[in-house]
Amino acid sequence: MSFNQIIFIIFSSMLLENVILSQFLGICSFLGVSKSRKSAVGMGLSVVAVIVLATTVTWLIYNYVLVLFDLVYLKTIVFILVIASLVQIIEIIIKKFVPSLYKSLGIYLPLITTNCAVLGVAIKASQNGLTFFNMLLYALGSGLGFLLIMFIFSFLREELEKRKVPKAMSGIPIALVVASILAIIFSRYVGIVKEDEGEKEKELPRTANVISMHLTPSDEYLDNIIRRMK
Amino acid sequence: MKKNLITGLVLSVFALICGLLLSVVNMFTAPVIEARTEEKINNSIMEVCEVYKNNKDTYTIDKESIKHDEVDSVYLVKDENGEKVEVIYVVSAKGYASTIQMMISVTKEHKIERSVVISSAETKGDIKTHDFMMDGKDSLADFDKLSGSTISSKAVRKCFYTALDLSYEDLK
Amino acid sequence: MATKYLVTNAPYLRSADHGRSTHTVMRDLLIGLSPVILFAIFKNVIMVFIKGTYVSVLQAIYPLITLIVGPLTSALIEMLCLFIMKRKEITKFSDLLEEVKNGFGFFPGLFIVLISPVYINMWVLIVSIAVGEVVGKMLFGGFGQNIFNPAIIGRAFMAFSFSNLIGVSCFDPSMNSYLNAYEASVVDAVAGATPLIRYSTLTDVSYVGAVEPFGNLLDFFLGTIPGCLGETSFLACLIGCIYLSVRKVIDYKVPLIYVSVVFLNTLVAGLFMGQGIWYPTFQILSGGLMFGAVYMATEPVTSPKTNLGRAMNAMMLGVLTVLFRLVGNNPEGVATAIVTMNIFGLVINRYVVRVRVDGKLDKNEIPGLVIFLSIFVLIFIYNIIMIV
Amino acid sequence: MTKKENFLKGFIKENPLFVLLLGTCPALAITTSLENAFGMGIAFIFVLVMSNTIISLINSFKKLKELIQPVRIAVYIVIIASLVTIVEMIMQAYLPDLYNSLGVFISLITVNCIVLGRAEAYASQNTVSDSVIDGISMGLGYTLALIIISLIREFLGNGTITIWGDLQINLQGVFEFLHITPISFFTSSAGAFMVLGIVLAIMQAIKNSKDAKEKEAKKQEKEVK
Repeated sequence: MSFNQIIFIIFSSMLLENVILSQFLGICSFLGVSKSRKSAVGMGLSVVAVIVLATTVTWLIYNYVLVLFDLVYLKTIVFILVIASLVQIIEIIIKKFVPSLYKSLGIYLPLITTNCAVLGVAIKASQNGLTFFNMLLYALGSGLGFLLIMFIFSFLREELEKRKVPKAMSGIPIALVVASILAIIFSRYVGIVKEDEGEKEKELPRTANVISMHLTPSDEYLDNIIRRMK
Repeated sequence: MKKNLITGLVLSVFALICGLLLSVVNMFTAPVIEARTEEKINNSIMEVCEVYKNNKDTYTIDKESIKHDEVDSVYLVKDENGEKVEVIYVVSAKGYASTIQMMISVTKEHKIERSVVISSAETKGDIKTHDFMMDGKDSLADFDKLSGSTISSKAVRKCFYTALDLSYEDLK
Repeated sequence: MATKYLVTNAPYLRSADHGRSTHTVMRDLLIGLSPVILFAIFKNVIMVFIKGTYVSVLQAIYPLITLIVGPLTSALIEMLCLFIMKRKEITKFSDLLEEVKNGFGFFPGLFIVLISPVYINMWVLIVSIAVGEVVGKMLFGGFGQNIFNPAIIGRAFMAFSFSNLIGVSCFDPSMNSYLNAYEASVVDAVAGATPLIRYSTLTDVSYVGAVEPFGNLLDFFLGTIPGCLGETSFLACLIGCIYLSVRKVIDYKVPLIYVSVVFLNTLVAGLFMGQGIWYPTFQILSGGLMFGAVYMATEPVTSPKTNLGRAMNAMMLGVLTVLFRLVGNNPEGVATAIVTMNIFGLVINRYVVRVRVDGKLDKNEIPGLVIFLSIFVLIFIYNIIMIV
Repeated sequence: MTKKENFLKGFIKENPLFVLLLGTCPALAITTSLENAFGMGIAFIFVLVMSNTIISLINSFKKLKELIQPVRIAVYIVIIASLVTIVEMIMQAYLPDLYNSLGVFISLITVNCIVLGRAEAYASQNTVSDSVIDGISMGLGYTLALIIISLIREFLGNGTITIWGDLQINLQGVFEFLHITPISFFTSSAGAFMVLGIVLAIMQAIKNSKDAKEKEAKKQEKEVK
C-alpha cells in the first residue's frame, strides 16, 4: 500500500463519503451537540477514538469468530455489546488516569453508545470485507470526517445565533439547511484526492486486448502478450 | 464482587436467550434466503446471457467446473454438441469501503456481452442501475467513470479486465 | 469578557464611517458592474447581430432577456419572502419595495445570470435563482445576515442538480450553452466549451492545445473567448475593480492577493510542467477568477472583517482555487473556493478578532485553533505536493 | 392520560421526528421513495411495539427489575438488537429488494434513540397495555413523518410515487406539462437535509402561530374578566 493510497482512503471517507453529510450517520449527536464548540470538539474527538477502537475490535470478532462459526446473524447484537462495553472501559480508564480529560469528555462518552456513526461504520467495515489496514484507515477517516463537520458546524451554529434568522427557521431547521449547503459544497470536492495512478500498470492483466488502451505497457508485459499470441 | 457477578450473569443469560432465539429464527429464514439468492443468480444469468435464454432446452450451463482465484464463480454455457459458447463470471469489485458483486458474460469472440450488478453495499442506490457501458466491448478504452462513489472505477475496471482475461483461458 | 471593539454583523462598517447609505453603495456597485454587463451584452448580443450567425432573433437577444429576468425574479422572490416573514410590519406596497431596495434584492439574480452559461435553460436559471435567494439569503434572515454568498449557492445548486442540463443550449440540445451563436459557428467542436473545460481534458499541456483554439492571450485579456455570460473579460472586471476600490466599496487588496497567489502557484506548477510564463497568465485570465475575486470574494457580509483576516482569506482562496482547478475534477474552481472560504472565513474572523480584542486566546479555544491550523497547513502541504 | 390520548399523542403532539427530533438518521437516508418509508415504518413499528412489550413485561416483575437495574440499558439494547436482527432476517428472506434498499439502516434501528428512549422513559414505568399503545402510537407517528418527507422527495426528485413494488404512480406528466424535468437534488443527500429542514420550519411556524393565538385568547379572557 502506497502513501498515496493511504491519503486517498482517509480523504475519501472524510470528505466525499462523509459520515454525516453523505451517509447520514450520527445526525442526532450532530444536531444535539454542535451548539457549543467545546462540546462539539469534545464529542468529535471521543467519536474518533471510539470509532477506531470499536471498528478494530468488531472487525476482528466478525472475521475470526462470527464468520468462522457461521454466526454472522449475531453481528448486530455482538457489535452493540462490544461498543457499549468499550465505551464503558474507556470511561473508566480516562476517569482513573486522566481526570482532567474525563471532566471535559466524560459527559459525551455514554452518548456515543447510541451514536449510529459508530455502529454504522463498524457494520460497514466488517460486511464489506475490507482488509485490516483498509479498515483502520476507513475508520480513522470516518471519525475525522465526523470531527471536521462537528468543528465547522460549531462555528456556523454560533454564527447563526447572532443572525436574525426568522423565528420559524431558528434552531434545528436552519442548521439542517446549512448542513444541506455543506453537502452541496462537499460534493464539489470530488477528484481532489486521486487514487494512485502508478499502480495501474502493475495490475494490468495479461489480455491482448489491453494494447488498445491509453496506457503504455511495460516491456515485460508486452513480451507476455507476444508470447501469448504465438 | 458477588453483586457484580450476579449482574454479569443476568446480562449473559439475557444475551444467551436472545442468541438462542435468533438462531431459531435463522434456522427458518436461512434456507429461504439461500433459495432467493439462487433464484436471483439464475435470473441474472438469463439477463446477461442472451444465447442461453433463447435456447434453454438445448444449451447447458456448467457451474464451477473451473476455479479461479480472481473470480467468485464461473458458469460455462455449452451448446448441444458440448462446444463452449459463452462464459459467465461472478466477480466482486472491492472499493475502499464497499463491495459490489457483478455478473459479466463474455462471448466466444472475447467481447463483453452484458454485465449486471448482483449485490452491492453502496450507500447510494444508483450503482445498481449503473450502466458501465461495456456491452459489446472487447477493450476497455472507453470505460465510463464512476466518480464519487466508494467503489473506485479502478476496482470495477479490474473486474472487466479479469473477465476478459480469463475468457482466453476458459473458452479455448 | 471585556470587549474593546464592537463586533457585529453590520454589512458595511466602512460605509457607516463615511456616512454613506446602502443606496450609495448599491449605486456604486451597479456602476462597478456595468463594464462587465456592457461587455457581456456587446459580446453576446451585438457581436452576434453583427456577425449574423444567429438562428432566430430570440436566440440573439436571449442573454439580454436573462439579464432582465434574473434580477427581476430575484427581487420578486425577495418581496414574496419579505411579505410572508414580515406581514405585520409591512402594510404598504411601497414599504416592500423600499425593503427590497435596501436589501440589494436583485443582486443575487444578476450575479447568478452573470456566472451562468449564455444559453442556459430559462427554468433552470429561475429555479437556481430562487434557491440562491431563498436558501442562501432569506432563510438566514435576509440582507446582511447570510453566511454564504447567495449567488454562489444558487450557482452551486445549478451545477449540483442540473449537471445534465447546464451545458446544453436551450435552443439546440446538440449545442453547447457556453458558446454564443457566433462562437458556436467559429470555434470547432474539438475545442470544447470554455478554455478551462478544454484544459481539463488535455492530456498534454501546451500553449497550442490550451490557448490557441481560442485566439491568443490578448483575447483572453479582453474577454472575446467563450465562457459564462459575464466573467470572460479580465479587462472589464479590472475597470470595475478600480472604480469600486476608488469608491472604497471593496478592498482592492483582496483581489490583488487572490490573483497573485493564483499566479504564483500556477507559475510554480507551470515550471514543474515545463511551461513558460504563458501558463500562469492563461490561468489567471481564463474562467471566472477575476470576476469572483472582484465581485464575490470581497462581499463584505461573508468575508472576514479585519485586514489580517481578509489577507488570510484571500490567500487561502488562491491556494484552494489552484487546487480545485489542477487537481480536482472541477475545471472552474473559483466558486467552490469562495464558498469554502465563506465557512473558513468565519473561523479566521473569529480567531483574528479574538486575538485582537483580548490580546490572547481563551484556553477553551485552543483545541479548535489547533484543528483549524492543522487543516490550513494540511491544505498548503497538499497543494505543494500535488502541483509538484 | 386516557388510552385515546395515549394513542394520539405520537402523531402530532409528541411526534418522534418532528417534535422530539429523534431518529433523524433514517429519516434522511431512506426517504428517497415512499416504498422505503413504508418498509422502514413497518420494521420500526414491529421493533418498537415488541421492545416496549417485552421491557414492560420484564419490569412488571419486581424481583427481575431489581436484578437488572445496574445493567438495564445493556439488557434493553440486547433485547432491541435481537428484535432488529429478527426483522432483518425476515426482511432479507421475504422482502429482499426492500432489504437491499434500506441497507445498513435496518441494523441501525438498534441505536435509534426513539426505541431506547421509549424503553427507558415509558415502557419501564408503565403497564404492558399502555406500553403497547405507546409503541404503536410512536411507530405510526414516525412512519407518518417518514411518509411526508419521502412523498416530497420522491415526487420532486423523481416524478413518481412508488407505493409498493411495481405499484407506482407516475406523475412525470406534471413536469412535462410545465416543460421542466424532476430535480435530482431532492433525491440526493443535500436535498434530504433541505427537505427535513423546511418541513421542520413549517411545523415550527404552525406551532408559533398557534401559540400566538392562544396567548391572544388568554389575554382577551383576562380583559373580559
